[in-house]
Amino acid sequence: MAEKILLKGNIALAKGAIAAGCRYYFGYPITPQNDIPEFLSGELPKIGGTFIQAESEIASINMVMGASAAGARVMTSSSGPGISLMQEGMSYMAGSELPCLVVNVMRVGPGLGGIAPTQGDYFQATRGGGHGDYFNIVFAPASVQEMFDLTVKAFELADKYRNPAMILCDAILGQMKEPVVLEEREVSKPPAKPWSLTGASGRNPQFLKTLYLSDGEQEAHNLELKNKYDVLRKEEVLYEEKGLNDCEVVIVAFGTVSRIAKTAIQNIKKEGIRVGLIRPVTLFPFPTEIIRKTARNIPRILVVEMNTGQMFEDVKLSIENKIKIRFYGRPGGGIPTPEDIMREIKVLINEKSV
Amino acid sequence: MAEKILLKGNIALAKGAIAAGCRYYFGYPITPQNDIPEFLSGELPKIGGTFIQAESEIASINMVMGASAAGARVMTSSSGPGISLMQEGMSYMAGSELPCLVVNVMRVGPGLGGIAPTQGDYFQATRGGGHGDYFNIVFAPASVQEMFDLTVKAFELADKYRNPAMILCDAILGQMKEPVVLEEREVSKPPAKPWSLTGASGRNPQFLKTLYLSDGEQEAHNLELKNKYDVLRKEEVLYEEKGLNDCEVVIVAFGTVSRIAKTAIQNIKKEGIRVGLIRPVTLFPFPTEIIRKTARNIPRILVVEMNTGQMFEDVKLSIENKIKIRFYGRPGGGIPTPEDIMREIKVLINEKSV
Amino acid sequence: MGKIIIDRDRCKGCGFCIDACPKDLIIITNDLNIQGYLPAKIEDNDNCTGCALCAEVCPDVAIEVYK
Amino acid sequence: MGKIIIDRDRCKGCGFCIDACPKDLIIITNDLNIQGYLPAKIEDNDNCTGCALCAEVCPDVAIEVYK
Amino acid sequence: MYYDVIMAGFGGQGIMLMADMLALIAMKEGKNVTWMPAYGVEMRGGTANCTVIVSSEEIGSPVTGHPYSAIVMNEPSLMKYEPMVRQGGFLLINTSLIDQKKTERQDIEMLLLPANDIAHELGNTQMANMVALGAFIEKTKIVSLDATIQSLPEIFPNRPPQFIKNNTKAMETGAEFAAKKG
Amino acid sequence: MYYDVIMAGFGGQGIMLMADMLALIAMKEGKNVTWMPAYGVEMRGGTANCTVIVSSEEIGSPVTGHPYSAIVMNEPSLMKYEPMVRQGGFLLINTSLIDQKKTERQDIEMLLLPANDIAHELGNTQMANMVALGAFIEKTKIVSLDATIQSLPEIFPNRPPQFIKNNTKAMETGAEFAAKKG
Amino acid sequence: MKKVFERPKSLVDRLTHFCPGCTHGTAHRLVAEAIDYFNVQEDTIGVSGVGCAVFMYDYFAIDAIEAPHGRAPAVATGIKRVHPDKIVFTYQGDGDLASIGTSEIIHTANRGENITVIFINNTVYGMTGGQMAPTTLLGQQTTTSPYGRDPRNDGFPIRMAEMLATLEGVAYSTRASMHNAKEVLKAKKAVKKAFEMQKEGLGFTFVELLSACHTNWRVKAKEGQKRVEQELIPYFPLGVFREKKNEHMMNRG
Amino acid sequence: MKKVFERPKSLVDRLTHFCPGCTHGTAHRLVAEAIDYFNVQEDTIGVSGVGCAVFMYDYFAIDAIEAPHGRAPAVATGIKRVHPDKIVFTYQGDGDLASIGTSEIIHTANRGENITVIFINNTVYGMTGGQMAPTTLLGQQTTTSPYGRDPRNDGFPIRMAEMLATLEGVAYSTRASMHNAKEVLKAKKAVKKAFEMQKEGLGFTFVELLSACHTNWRVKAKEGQKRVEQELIPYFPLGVFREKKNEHMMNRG
Ligand SMILES: Cc1ncc(C[n+]2csc(CCOP(=O)(O)OP(=O)(O)O)c2C)c(N)n1
Ligand SMILES: Cc1ncc(C[n+]2csc(CCOP(=O)(O)OP(=O)(O)O)c2C)c(N)n1
Ligand code: SF4
Ligand code: SF4
Ligand code: SF4
Ligand code: SF4
Ligand code: SF4
Ligand code: SF4
Ligand SMILES: [Mg+2]
Ligand SMILES: [Mg+2]
Repeated sequence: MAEKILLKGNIALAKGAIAAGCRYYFGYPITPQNDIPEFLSGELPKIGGTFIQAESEIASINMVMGASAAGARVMTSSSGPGISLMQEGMSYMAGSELPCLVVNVMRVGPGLGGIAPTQGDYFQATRGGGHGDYFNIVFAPASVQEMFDLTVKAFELADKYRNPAMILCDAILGQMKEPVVLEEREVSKPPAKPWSLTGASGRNPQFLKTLYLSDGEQEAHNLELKNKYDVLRKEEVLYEEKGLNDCEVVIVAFGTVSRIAKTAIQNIKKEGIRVGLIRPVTLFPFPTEIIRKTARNIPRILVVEMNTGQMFEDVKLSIENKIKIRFYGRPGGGIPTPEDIMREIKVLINEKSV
Repeated sequence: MAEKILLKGNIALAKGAIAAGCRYYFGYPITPQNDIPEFLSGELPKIGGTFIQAESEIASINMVMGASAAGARVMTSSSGPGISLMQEGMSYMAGSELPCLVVNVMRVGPGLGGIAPTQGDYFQATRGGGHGDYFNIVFAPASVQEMFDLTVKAFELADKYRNPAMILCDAILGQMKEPVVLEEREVSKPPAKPWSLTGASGRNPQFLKTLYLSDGEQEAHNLELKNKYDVLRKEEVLYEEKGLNDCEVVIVAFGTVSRIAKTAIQNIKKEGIRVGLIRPVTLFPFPTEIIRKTARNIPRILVVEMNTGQMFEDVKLSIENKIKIRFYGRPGGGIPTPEDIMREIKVLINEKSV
Repeated sequence: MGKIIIDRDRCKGCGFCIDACPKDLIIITNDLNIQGYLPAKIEDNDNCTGCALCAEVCPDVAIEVYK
Repeated sequence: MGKIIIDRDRCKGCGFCIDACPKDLIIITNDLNIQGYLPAKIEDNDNCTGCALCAEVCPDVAIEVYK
Repeated sequence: MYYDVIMAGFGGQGIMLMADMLALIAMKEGKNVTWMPAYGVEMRGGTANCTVIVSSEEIGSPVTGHPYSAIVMNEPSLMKYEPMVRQGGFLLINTSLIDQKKTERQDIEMLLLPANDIAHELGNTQMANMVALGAFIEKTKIVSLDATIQSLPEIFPNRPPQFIKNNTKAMETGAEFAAKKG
Repeated sequence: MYYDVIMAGFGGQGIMLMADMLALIAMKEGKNVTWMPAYGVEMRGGTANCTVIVSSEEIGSPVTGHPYSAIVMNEPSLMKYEPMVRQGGFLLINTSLIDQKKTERQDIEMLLLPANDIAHELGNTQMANMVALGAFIEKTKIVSLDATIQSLPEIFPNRPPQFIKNNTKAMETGAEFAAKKG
Repeated sequence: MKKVFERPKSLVDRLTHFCPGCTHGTAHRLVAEAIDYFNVQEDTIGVSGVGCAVFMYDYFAIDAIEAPHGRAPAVATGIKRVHPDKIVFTYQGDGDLASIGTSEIIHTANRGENITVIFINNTVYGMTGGQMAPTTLLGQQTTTSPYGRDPRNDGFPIRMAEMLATLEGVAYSTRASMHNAKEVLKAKKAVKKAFEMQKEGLGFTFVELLSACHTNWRVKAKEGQKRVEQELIPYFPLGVFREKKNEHMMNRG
Repeated sequence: MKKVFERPKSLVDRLTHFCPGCTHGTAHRLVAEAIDYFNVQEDTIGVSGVGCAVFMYDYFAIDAIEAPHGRAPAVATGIKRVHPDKIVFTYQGDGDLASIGTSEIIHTANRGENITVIFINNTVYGMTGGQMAPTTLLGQQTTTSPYGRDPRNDGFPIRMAEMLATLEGVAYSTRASMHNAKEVLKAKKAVKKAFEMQKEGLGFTFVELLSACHTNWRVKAKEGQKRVEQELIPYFPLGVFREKKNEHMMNRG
């Protein structure tokens, strides 16, 4: 196993992109993710790649669209407002089934907002903030190591399913340093992309579009997309679970919050209260199954987020039986402390059962 | 009561805006809603209003932001791709609590898509397609009359709650003609807007922003917004119900689909099957209460949409007890026929009970 | 010495070729083609010089020219 | 005959005023102000002409000029 | 009472106007109506069609897969809509532009109307749509023919009396033709 | 084993570097570590702070409301972080820039270290951070002081030997001071 | 006799959806002829804007992609950076390029992206029903300027070829017309020139083609051609506004 | 003696967050002086772009709004159309105005919106940490052009004042600097001129102010001022590029 190095989350993510064979970056600066373009602007030229600081996020996502159509592994990164501006482009890419990686190191919203840690863009990421029936593949790292690993994974799944992938994380994960192992493994070269635009030499011309006019054509296309999303739901769910088989409460949390929850779980154990954890690693597809199963055995679920209750809906949609479920959230850059979470656990336990 | 006239949905909506005292329109052309700007470009100048064809949807929503900040009732209208481009601006307006009306006459998505009737933008409209924790007030008309009435209502609620409002409808409602009564009632003049920017004469200067930096300020702001949304959920839910107290199945559908459902309900009655209907008129706030209550008494709910299942989630989130719930949807411009719906009703009835 | 062939079913009857022809050799016919337009036709090919000006202005690339 | 007053706590010590003064009347002091900067001060006001060039270049509007 | 009709033809044939008039009169007669055109890209290629529904009840779906009736003014429209008309329904065919041999249905009533020829005799093929509308109303009685004719002046406010006269004549002639055919 | 510390001071005082070194050495010694700076706008106004957590277990929260210890290099930092240190915790105060009368807690251990003055005597106030780090490590033993000093060359690859020497001296002097104070 | 004029082979042999007399058809042919001339049919990638020419991919026998409205230059940039050896061009209307796509066209030109942009200026939004465009002439009535374009409310018609000519990254910027045979022949030369310069890697090349949208101008096809000559050209003069071997841009990485 | 120079009253009496020697502070003062000069403090509405000057509303004693990054001209358009009698201005940086906001600034100028735009050109993205801007000089190193701006990849520095001067709707377009007292006084005149023309309803007025961001240039404050003089001005010449009573634009609606 390769040796550990101490890296900032944003840099680990950028190194993950390079490890995944991504050689094209198009983006527009925005805090708190500027380490990514700044690092890549120095690295990509060295390895024959291309770094362009686009004139806007809209140009960025459309350059990404072009490079993806041309068959390349390509990425952009931004934060809240910039991601909102990319929604038209992301909808087009989903519609023409073009793979790419879009990174959202969240800032506080709505509006300009500050850069304190937050998770307010969950809906936008998982419900397709753009128009139409589509989904992004969304990953939620919770450590600097995962900033690297999941970036590689995101490129692989994006290509496998010809679908935009997204890394959704809060500013803490982008800014903090942790030991990381940059896996040596021979990263899967991008697969062949017979659909890509390379000039129609030795084959028939082909095109990429999202406008279908003949009867039923568009509906058929949408149903194909839906099938793809259903396969993703079956095949690609990732999550971490902890202490589920012996606890009275289960916490569901993602990203940085899941780590704060772990501290809370450790501390409250000393008081004799056993709490389990489910951490969604993919937000779409969402780990519905494990939550459904767990809810059958454990009578209480506490959902904690740095927003006013977004993933909370997916958790509720996952649960079929009647149990006690509670939400605790802090929006606008407020960070739940382990003490906050311990308090909420107790409140939940003391609720008279339903 | 004033006499009926035969009007196109888009025109009725535009007349509704004028009736509501809206004198400012900023927008960018896109089918299938061009009747709106085309009509207003002729009418507004006549009544001292301003019509500007903006250079883009982004410019449109930001001009709307300016006019709203200046205290005016103001609107824009567009469709799928254009609405996606407005997401940053809409997030800013929600964040700085600026009222406005945004009309989305949907087209097929993801991507450019055709202009066949569809409801694929439900998530975007109700989950705040932009970044951050916020919601739009969303109305779903189902007749040309409602294209007029709900437009007036939308302006009133937008001002009352200092929040962006949206009309979400499919192309059929925009293109069809029906008899309409243009209510004579004295439309509520826009309320006083002491917060608006008029030049700081005779008062302290004031500003509108979304960036809060001092400790806890932003979190407090977000919690205030949440309170506002909770009030909306309590006070402003609108829906239509039909035959709920005597039926074996209830259909939940909005917009044009709700009308097709009515035809299906009429036809299937002849076969002795009694079916009720709940039609959400506000999509946010969503009529959770009536659906929850109904589910306690009626064992089966069928949700029909022109998408792959978006409002379906809100219906499921509304229901607390275990009943049979089924979804039927046609995305990509496919229109469910009354026959389709009758078939689905029967399938649902014949499902062995849970 | 030249000649042209107008594809009557591709022609949309805009008449640009008529104005373009320095020798006024082209006219509009009056039976609809499959597209529902009244197509152009060459009246006498004998005087055609094959200058191809008609073809250059045809938006529908309905004219072939020989020389 | 003029004079200037430099608000030492608003001053950020950029030194622009020093270069701007045609009479070289301004210098940087060396005890930190509340902002943590080393502020400028006028050395002798007697030779100040009140030309206000120092004030014109002050990014922090820390200088008042009298004449 | 519930009745739906799809009217279809070339762009220039005044289909929307026919539909508009029918819907307008029905509304004036206190009925509920919907008028639903094919719009947008479908219009490219120059065919136009419009669905009109007239009902004494609230109207549900404004679109219809199996109308009681259809008016087809050109051949492409015949191809598309003849199969849709429901059993026992009614199909008005503009035989001036449609080869009646092309029709197939036995289970519906058909009116073979040489609308353009009649209009031509009346001095202007442009009025073929009025001829057809007259015949259609006579046949179906969804609205009153007289009422329709009465309202011509208000439908065409700034047109000369002669124009109104001609169109009146066109509708009447169409109606007579339909009446004769019984 | 779990230990967390918040280091804070002015922009120019090399706070991030101290934190970086501590985290790096702890990592080399096989510990889990997190290094979490205050970033972005908070940095405007010229104060810097960084939280370092060292643990033999997986580290949960990288942020901490009640650290075991804090190093405050200037007065604003004292104001902000003294109250946070948990009971029985440890606070290292740079008395060169902080008036010790301003301290309030009785329930924590304090080390009053004139870091800048010591560094000044050693010839360069810039090294105050190294003096403080040396003292902090000596006091807390989270990592080995020797190991830290050993790794100076690799932490400052392209700096002259003299520089390494000076910094070594600075850390050692800081450590000695802390040791004396017991 | 031998054929002296025939359909270029990179232009698909099918009917178009364009209105009778729409010079979008002519422009398509000119581009196809250039592709054939340089024999790059198998090395060319087209990017269509959204407008009446959105269906470009149905008419050209080359690889192509439909870009979001106005973003074709950004999409083309992405493609060209991945395939610097391919010929990449965009085909955009005035709404697409001069309105919603302003930012993309200006910065793509300024970066000197080595692509060719074919710009069809017909002074209206054709596809969506003839709304006002940035290029609409003063006083011109459209569906969104029913009283005629008024500079006090709507601003002035923008001359894109001239504006882009002020940018360093631009190798070639020209305006031609297609309203008669003589001008079509000049337009053909301009398009070829642009493709040739792209092949040489000289940077951004831009060809504005004046075109009639008689359908939305509400005139007969021939009327439209006259209007181009009598009303458009006086405001949008024909000619080359920039042609420059930009040393900076040559032999890139 | 009487006061001959003091803080303008429409400039709030508080410390700014700007770095020492940042001429954003100077620019703020010049705008405030113009507001005081025309005595329109109670009739002025400011629109801040997003950049180091986003906190404008904290420093000016006037009504103000924070626009999304790059959209200030559109927001200002909305305000001005509702309050044609108020003075409306935007204050934007080069990333805000010349990059993401390109489309808005060009079309607002072209519409001849009767507003004033104050444009701070410091050749970098100051607020976000010194990334490359459209105005960054060739060869200039920034955090996203670590090897220096290379025209073959990054394009060329854009001269906004010149580009906007080509648009009919523009009444006034000028470039000034703030690197010494002499230039500050000229800049002051330019800002006043712009506000004056807006008051007269002449249309769009634009003042570009060269400014140092020595923090991100990584030099001392005084160094920064020298750089402006020695490196910026040669590429961004000072002067008036357009000043025109545009009859078209007078006495509107
Ligand atoms: C984001 C977005 N906004 C608006 C539209 C609607 N739209 C399609 S084409 C078009 C303009 C077409 O005009 P032009 O670019 O001049 O092309 P033309 O049809 O005139 O050749 C518009 C506004 C869209 N498809 N996407
Ligand atoms: C949509 C969006 N993209 C990016 C950003 C991040 N951002 C904030 S300010 C800025 C640029 C600031 O540079 P400039 O406009 O030149 O102002 P300066 O700080 O240099 O005065 C950027 C990219 C944002 N806030 N919103
Ligand atoms: S080739 Fe020349 S001469 Fe012959 S028909 Fe065409 S234009 Fe006329
Ligand atoms: S130019 Fe072409 S399309 Fe037009 S009439 Fe002649 S042949 Fe027909
Ligand atoms: S007013 Fe003039 S003379 Fe006096 S200090 Fe300032 S610059 Fe010097
Ligand atoms: S110019 Fe102003 S801020 Fe700078 S040193 Fe002089 S007084 Fe201080
Ligand atoms: S609408 Fe105009 S641009 Fe479009 S095809 Fe017809 S004539 Fe050409
Ligand atoms: S970063 Fe640059 S622009 Fe921003 S305040 Fe500092 S010097 Fe001024
Ligand atoms: Mg056009
Ligand atoms: Mg800048």
